[in-house]
Amino acid sequence: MDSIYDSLVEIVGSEHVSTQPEELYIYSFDLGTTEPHRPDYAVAPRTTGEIQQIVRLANREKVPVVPLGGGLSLAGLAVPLKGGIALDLKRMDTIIEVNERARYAVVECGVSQGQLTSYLERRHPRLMHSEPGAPPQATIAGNVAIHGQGDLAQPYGFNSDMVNGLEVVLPTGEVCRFGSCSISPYWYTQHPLPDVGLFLGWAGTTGIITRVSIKLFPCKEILGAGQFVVEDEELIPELVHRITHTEMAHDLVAFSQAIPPFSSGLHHLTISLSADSEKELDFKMELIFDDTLGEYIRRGDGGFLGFTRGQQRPQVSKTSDWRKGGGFEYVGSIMPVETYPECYRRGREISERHDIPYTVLGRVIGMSHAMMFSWTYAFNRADPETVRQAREALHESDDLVLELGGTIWKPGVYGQKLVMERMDPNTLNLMKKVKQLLDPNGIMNPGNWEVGR
Amino acid sequence: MYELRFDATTCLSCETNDCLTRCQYMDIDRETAKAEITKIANGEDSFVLHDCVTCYACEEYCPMGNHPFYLIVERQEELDIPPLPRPLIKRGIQTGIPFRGEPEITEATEPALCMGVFSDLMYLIQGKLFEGLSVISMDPRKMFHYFCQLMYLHYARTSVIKERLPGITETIAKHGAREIVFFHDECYGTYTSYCPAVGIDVPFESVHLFEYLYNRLNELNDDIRPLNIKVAYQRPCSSRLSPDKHHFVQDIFDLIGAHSVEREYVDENALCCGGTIQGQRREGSRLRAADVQKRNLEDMVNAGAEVCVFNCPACYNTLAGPVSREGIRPMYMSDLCRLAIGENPAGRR
Amino acid sequence: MDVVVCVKRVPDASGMDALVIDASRKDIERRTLVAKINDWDEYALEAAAQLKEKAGVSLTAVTVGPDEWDDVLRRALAMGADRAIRVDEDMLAADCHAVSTVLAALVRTLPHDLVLFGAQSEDFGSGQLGVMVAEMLGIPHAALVVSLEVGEGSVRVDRELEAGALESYAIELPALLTIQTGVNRPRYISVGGIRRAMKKDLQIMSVSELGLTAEMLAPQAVLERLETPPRGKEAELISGPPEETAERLVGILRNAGIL
Amino acid sequence: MTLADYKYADMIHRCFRCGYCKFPVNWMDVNSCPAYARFRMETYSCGGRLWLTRAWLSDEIEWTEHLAQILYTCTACKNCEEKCPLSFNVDILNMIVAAKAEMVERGLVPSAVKEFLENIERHGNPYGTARARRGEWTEGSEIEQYQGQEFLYYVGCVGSYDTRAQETARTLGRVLTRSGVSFGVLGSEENCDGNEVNTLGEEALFEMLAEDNVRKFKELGVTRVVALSPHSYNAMKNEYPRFDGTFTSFHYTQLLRDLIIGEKLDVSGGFSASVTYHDPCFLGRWNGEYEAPRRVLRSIPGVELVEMEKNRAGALCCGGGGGNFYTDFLGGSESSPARTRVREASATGASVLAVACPNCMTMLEDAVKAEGLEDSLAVKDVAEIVAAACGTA
Amino acid sequence: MREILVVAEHRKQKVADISVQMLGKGRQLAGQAGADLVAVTIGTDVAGYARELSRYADRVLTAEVSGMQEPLAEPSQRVLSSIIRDRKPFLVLIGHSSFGMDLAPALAVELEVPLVTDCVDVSLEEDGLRAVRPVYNGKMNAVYSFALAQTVIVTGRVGEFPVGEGDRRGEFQEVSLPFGPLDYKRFEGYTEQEAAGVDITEANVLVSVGRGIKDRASIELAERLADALGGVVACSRPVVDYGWLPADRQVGLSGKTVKPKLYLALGISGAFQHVVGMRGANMIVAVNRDPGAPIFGIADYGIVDDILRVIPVLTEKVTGLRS
Repeated sequence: MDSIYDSLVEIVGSEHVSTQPEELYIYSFDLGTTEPHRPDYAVAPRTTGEIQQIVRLANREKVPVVPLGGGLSLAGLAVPLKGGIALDLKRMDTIIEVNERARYAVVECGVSQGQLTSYLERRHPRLMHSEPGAPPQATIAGNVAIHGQGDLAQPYGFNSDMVNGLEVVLPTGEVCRFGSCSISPYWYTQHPLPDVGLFLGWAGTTGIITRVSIKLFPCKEILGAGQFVVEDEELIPELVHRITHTEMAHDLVAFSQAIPPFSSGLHHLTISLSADSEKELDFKMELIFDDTLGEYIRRGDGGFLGFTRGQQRPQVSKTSDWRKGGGFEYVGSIMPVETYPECYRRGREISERHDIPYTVLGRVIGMSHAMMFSWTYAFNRADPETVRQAREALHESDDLVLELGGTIWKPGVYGQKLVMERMDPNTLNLMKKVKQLLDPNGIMNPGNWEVGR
Repeated sequence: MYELRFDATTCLSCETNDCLTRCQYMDIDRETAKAEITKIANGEDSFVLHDCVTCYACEEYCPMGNHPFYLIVERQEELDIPPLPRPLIKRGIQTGIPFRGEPEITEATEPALCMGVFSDLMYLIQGKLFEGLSVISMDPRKMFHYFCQLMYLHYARTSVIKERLPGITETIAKHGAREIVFFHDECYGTYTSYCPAVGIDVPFESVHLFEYLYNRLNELNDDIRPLNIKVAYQRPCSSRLSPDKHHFVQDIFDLIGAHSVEREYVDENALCCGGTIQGQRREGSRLRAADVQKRNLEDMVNAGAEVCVFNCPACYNTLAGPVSREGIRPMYMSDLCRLAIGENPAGRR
Repeated sequence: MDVVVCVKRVPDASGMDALVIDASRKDIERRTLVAKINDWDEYALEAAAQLKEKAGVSLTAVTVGPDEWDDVLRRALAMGADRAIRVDEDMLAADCHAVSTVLAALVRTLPHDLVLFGAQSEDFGSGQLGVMVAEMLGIPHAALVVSLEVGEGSVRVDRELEAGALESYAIELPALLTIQTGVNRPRYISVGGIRRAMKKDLQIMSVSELGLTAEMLAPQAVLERLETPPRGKEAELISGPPEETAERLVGILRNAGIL
Repeated sequence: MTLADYKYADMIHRCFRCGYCKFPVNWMDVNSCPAYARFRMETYSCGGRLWLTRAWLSDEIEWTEHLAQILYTCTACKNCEEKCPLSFNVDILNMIVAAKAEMVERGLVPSAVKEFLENIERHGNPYGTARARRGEWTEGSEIEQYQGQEFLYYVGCVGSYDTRAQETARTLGRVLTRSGVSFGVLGSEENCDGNEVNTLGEEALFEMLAEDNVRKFKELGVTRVVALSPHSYNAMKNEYPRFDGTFTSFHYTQLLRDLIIGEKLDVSGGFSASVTYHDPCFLGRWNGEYEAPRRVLRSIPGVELVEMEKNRAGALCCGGGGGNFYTDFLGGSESSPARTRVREASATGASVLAVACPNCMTMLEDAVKAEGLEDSLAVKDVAEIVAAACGTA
Repeated sequence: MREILVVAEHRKQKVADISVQMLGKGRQLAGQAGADLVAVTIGTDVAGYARELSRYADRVLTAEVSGMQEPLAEPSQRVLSSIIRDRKPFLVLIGHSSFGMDLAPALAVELEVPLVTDCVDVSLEEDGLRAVRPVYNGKMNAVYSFALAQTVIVTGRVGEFPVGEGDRRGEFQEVSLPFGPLDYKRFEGYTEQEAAGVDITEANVLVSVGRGIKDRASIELAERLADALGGVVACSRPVVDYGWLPADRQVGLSGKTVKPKLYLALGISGAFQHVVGMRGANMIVAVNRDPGAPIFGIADYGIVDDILRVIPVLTEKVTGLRS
């Protein structure tokens, strides 16, 4: 019998380890265009202690470990490119603490966005977290590990900027805590200790985040969104700049897509507002839709589509099904807002060249400091040709991001290479040292961020 | 090409010029009214073309059976005086483009009900009231093949209507029903008022939903338990195209023991839901719409309405929220009727 | 290669607490019981079906019994038999020797490289039939086979002995094997499968067609009667919901010093 | 069969595996898919099953007993259908059942399923107990054989053979008698309703059972059936019409509701306890009946009805559907759905967990014991609570 | 002088228990009938067996066959048929072992004599010979009777017959072989079961599961109970047939014989093939849905219920007690 298997059974119990073809098959895919790679083991631990033992075992046996939460990154970041142990963290799903006064939540790494949202709704209605536009099974920890952003990005920035503290199992098996939690029972800030944040953005190549403290924000009585439509993409940066200047929105997203037809060639700005009273809402509405956007309306350049109350739950994008094919993948990028028009035009070209209905979206991060711009490409899982088209389109978009002076968000292997090629060699060298220091045997999610050894 | 049948001379002989004098959004005396409508008829510019909120009402006010509203919007298009900003017009026009394949033409039995562009409201047509109806346009993905297009009056794009409508009537006719009940009275208005007005021929008989409901309720008389609730009716703009059927609202209320409250903005004086107004290009449109809604709501509240009854899904989407915040329950007419015969209203999805 | 599998129809007694002896006193009351294919025969059939899936095998299922026995043959057909033959003779009262005589006579008329039987039957469980038929056909046999591997002109088998020991043989074909349970996992036969099998050819023969006479079929071992066995000391029954029964059992184990 | 001939060939690949299918309606956690909650591997979510089915039918993976087991852990509870945001959600469960059907056709089902189906074919019940003994549950009660009464009281396999469910069956009989309903039972003439057989993918066997029941009901002139089990109710209401079953079917909670409203049943005796109600999948999600049982419970003086956080369309399945009350693929762990469910029930502080399905009854009562909650939480059927309230307990 | 013939079987260089049991029965009947008890041993180096047999039989016939360390049916059949033909014993006793089942039916056909297999009783009545065998899995007994005129072959069930004194000195007689080597059936070898991890014969407590466990996954339930009781899990044949547990966990005729302090038979009907392997246990507790299951005939305590219901509760109770 396989001794690694036996040890894994020892650690997590036979029900939570599998070497059966069915589990290996399922864990060899993510939902995007990445070629499948079979893990040798699928393991679902329940505790940090179990994860430590697994990581130590993996070091002894030189077996890769590929952590995954929701497994929804789409970019192949949770696909075991070099086999090894697919580590499904979703059993670690305890919400450990919500501090109402200091506005933070401490959660285990398997806690999903949907779980925290509904938990706050039911137990702390005056608090909310920044929920990304992903299906609700996406995890909090997975999201910060790839510098995700959510629906509070406009005022507060990246979700990874909202991290107050981390507990991490290092590739060598030690557990480390970062931020106030390393010296105090409070998980309320990551500062002002010497900065050793080596885990965000590394897509699980430097360790396994087991606990996160994430900032929570005021949740007001009334949530809703107004929509503003323009035809001329050149207007978007200017509009974003003016709307952010009001400091009234809590989410600001511009999108354009070929399907459904109404949105084709138009740019919808979704402006989310929240208020505790009708008075506050009226004030904010007037400030934005009349005082700021009124002139565009009079000129006939922009139209107000009305304000809808209630918060839209992120839904799995119907985009995934446009080709009746259950598949889509997007290139996300972090861009200067002023590049929106170019991003849109070039993205549209790429889509049309590959015969895919175009879908682009820009979510503002901070006070117009940046935007997450995405090019989404649907494909039909049952039709390899469309998968290939999408993969090409994705690569072209990766190239485009760098050409336009942006940075790729959660790049897949192809994008990672582009980034590392461009990166200032000293920085790259430092990354290499960090990686070697933390992960001497290179067991953590190998194939990703391979800075060379 | 289809030509609007409008006779300017009748306006000159008109003694009331109700079309503009009764307008609830513009304050116009008889002389000005006569002058302006004549200008419009002659294809000249007029402040009316700029200030019109496209509420359809003048179509009903006109005592001469002329088509002042259709005329106004045709002129707005000709003289490029769009009531809405360009992106909204483009968006609107693109909305009507079918994009999920051809509809499956099912053999419809008599009588048939056409959902038009509201296939995702199928849940509303449940229960005894609708038993035995064969339904046209059940599939939300195909519904734009049944879109009556009349919405484009608000967009001053009758050209689009005239271009698309013949194909739409054809598609509906393919189902082979002679008599068709229309879920939305905008469709009803399209086939009974607009088509004749511009000379598009309609190969089927149209039945107004309320007339149908009224007759069904009579058949189901034994099941009716009087509701004894105070109701206010939100009359949609499209209903201005079928004033002759408007009485069924009251007839149904009487039948099911719903008491319509004393209101200012009722029947011919009904107020627009504001949905169109808020997006219009004219300065202050959003606040104007808000003001119209405010007046409308206060009127319902003061009159002591418990339920606000809707016909048009667009009105419902705009006003359901606000009215319920005022403690008034929003309800489609069909749901109200189902409640009266002891069924559970499908409510809001 | 031609494979013949011999199957039997037996009453399913599992659903009843107690069996009742019928008027003849030589059998049990069967009317209250449903019939099924003999467990061991199902394993034999599965073994044959699997051979068929591997190599070019023509599979024939046979049985001896009255017409309601057709259902086990239908089942065999659904499991992959190409043809099925029933010798139309009620032999419930007969002994193994008589039944073997009929089966041997039948198999003689068929091409047969490999003949498979279940090692025994669920009802009478004599475990004689297969080996007797082999002797009558004058071909080699192996009883209680737990694994078989057909090679060129021969078959390699393991026979089950006591205490988990095995005995291995290489046997020249034609040969007869009686199959022990566990040699494989018999597949599920869907009702749809059985319906489709209705279309397949099911042949009926009489003993006389096989040239057999009454005296040839006279029993050698005469069953005198059935009787209900004296049961040993009955267990002390603990009754009640799991709660109580478990509680009491724990008590008993405690007193016995096991806990 | 290859993927090409598979009924849902043009659809099954459209599952994106977004994971909605695992969630309860309020997303409070990820344990509303019973199989996923039990095993917590992606393979056991609806999406996992769909992808595996496709892989199997297109020969990317081979059949194994494990694969079969993964499919057969699906309890057909329809939570996934409730949650799946995509347009084909109405078919995701059918896709699983069709895959099971293919396994049945190839004879490749887990031994427990084989036994289950063979027992039903031979004995008309999954337990393999003789048909002759199906009527034994009525012994010592006044319940009559059906002979043209207004209602046929159809009990189903679990109510007929399971000792605990038999009590419920008798109790309901007493309640119906008490309220003057004219009804009778088929006793040993009753046959399995086939609902589970259908969800297990044995279509032909289901047809056989449905046709047999319809024929029998017609011969006896049955016009109205009241079913003890939502599973029977579901089969008869939604499937039997295909076989020309024209009678009307009720679940007994619907009948009790009408009896109470019509004042034919006096529950003024009351039942003082705080009660939480567990929605059976085949009454709730399958047939949209969430209110009748609650209405019944609320009408009983002294009953304080408290809801579990997962209720109605979001209710967690007891884990007994799709034959699992017998095959028990989900058993043997504290994350077995039944045990999770009773923990949720006990979290409400209720002292009684009310059920309206014999399968749920057996599953949850066993779970209460396994969780050691006997002293704080009693599992009672709605019929039993009503019986107590009208003094026929 | 009339004779009763006992066919001896040998395993692992000793005479098999069942053969000694057959001799025991044979002796008793021989006494009644005033007949001689003759034992036959066939194989390679049978002298040793013959000595052992001579303690019970009046006469021991030895047939030395080369290359037959283990008893093989077909060579034995050839020897026996010729012996029986010329000695015409009125009764031939063979153990109902794997060897016996492979041999007896063929022998009976070759000799055209009646055969009754798997008997639990054989007796002499004035009108002839009476043999009793269980049918319907032990729920019924079938009674056969024969005139003493002819030869009757009976195979006897293991453990059902008393072992005799073994105080005799029977004479020996060699038999000449009527045949050459067999060509159509090649004996290739004999495999002992390889010893595996858990030795169930060593355990004090055995939690033994049968068909009633329904599913591989449920084996885990039994394992938890076993852990709680400080025992190990064993099983009956079907569980091995389904591949839910390895063969070395099987109790019974074709498996292991065990004598634990406690034998918990869960969902085991109690077929004799199983019972012979466990009836030596100090205490037997049976849980089974079927009140008519034979297992209740040999258990000390019984619970009529579905084991999947009982096991978890029992486990909780026991664990509760332990902690």
